[in-house]
Amino acid sequence: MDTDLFSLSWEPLDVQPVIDKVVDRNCGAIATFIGTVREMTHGKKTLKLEYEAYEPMAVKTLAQIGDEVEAKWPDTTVAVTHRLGTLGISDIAVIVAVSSPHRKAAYEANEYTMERIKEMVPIWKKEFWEDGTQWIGDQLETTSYDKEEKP
Amino acid sequence: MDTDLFSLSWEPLDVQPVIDKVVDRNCGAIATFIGTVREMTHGKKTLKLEYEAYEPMAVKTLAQIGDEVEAKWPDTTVAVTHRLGTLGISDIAVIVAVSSPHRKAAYEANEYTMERIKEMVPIWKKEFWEDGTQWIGDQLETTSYDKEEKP
Amino acid sequence: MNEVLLFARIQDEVGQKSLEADLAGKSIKESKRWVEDNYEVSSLTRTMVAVNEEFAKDDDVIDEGDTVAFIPPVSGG
Amino acid sequence: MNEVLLFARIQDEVGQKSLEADLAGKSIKESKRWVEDNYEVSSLTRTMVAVNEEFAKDDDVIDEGDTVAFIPPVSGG
Repeated sequence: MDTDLFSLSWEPLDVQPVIDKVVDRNCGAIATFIGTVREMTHGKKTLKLEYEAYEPMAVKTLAQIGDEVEAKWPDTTVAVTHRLGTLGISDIAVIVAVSSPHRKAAYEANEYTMERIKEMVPIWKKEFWEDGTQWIGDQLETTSYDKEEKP
Repeated sequence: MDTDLFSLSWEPLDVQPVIDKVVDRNCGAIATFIGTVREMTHGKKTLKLEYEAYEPMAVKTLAQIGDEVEAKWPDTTVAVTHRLGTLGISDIAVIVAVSSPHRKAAYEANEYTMERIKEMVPIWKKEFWEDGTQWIGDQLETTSYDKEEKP
Repeated sequence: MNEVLLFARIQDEVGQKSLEADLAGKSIKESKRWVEDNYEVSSLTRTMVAVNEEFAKDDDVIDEGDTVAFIPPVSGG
Repeated sequence: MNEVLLFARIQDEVGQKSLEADLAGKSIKESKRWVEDNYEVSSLTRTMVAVNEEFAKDDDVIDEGDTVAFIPPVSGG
């Protein structure tokens, strides 16, 4: 697995360079996912976010997810870039690009990659609201987002 | 349905302008699909493609698909740009961008849009191989692609 | 009179992008047969027809002035 | 000795990004208890532990020189 395909960035993200990493003469389908910072969640206004990572392990874990994807969907290529630092509304938090000869695999592999990122890549998000801050993921069940509701 | 969201282009396509049409402060997820010209299909080498459309009806039909998507997945926005004319290998044929507050809807609505485009939008593809040409979709069953196999 | 638009394989076979024809009063089904009878085209069985840019059903009837488009199986995307 | 890395909520509570500690011979479970006993942290029940950048199981044993990272539930993406 080419680790250049998986990276973390302290600078704002651009979609095209991530797509360029997966383009191939024999791909007919490229599915991308862009996760952005949403202003309103459950009627609560987000002011900004901060992302922090265990950087070397996050990159390594992303590459492991890439290996899983290539095993499950042959002839696909995956690239992921995740943003770190302070993000404002509509800023891009993550970009996943998957190329494949055919479209179904591209969609499926992309969705799978996002699910695995949310399960196991050591990256954390701190939300800043008008009335406080919180690390997301680690709060008590009563205040956590439903799994459904995450972007 | 804002018809600027749906367009046909005789010039090469770029992803970013299509994404820009759907970005919104309350979207947390943008799924895009990029269909590109694949070189090999069933071991046969494609040299180039030509796309032709019944242009006013194609734009109108894309907008109808957009209405269907907004009815099925509330709070999503869809934009589609389809290329016309002569395309070489790896050129972009179609871009579908869907924004949504949450990620599941963005993937589903994007996949649905592609399926509907392939079913009902009056656009036709002519393939050019070393040994001939053919309008795709209209050939006899024995020479048509399996549905599975389309990009 | 009606403007009749031809696309893709049908356009190649007929050698024209459009025709002028008097299809008023004909059903969609009858208009397909009329084209098959008057031009060198392969079967239009799998061809859809749009009237004024909307897909029409086999027994819809064409009016004077309608634009009629013959839409072979699409292959965009 | 072992380098112990702290992230997110745990880092905030302890007020440090990393610690030096002698965890060699302790299991992952025991190392969690050691942190809970020696620092002002909320429960580490839902915290995962990585040893040398690989997720470890509760009864894996830490070796001299291993880098041990406490990984609260992740929220990237």
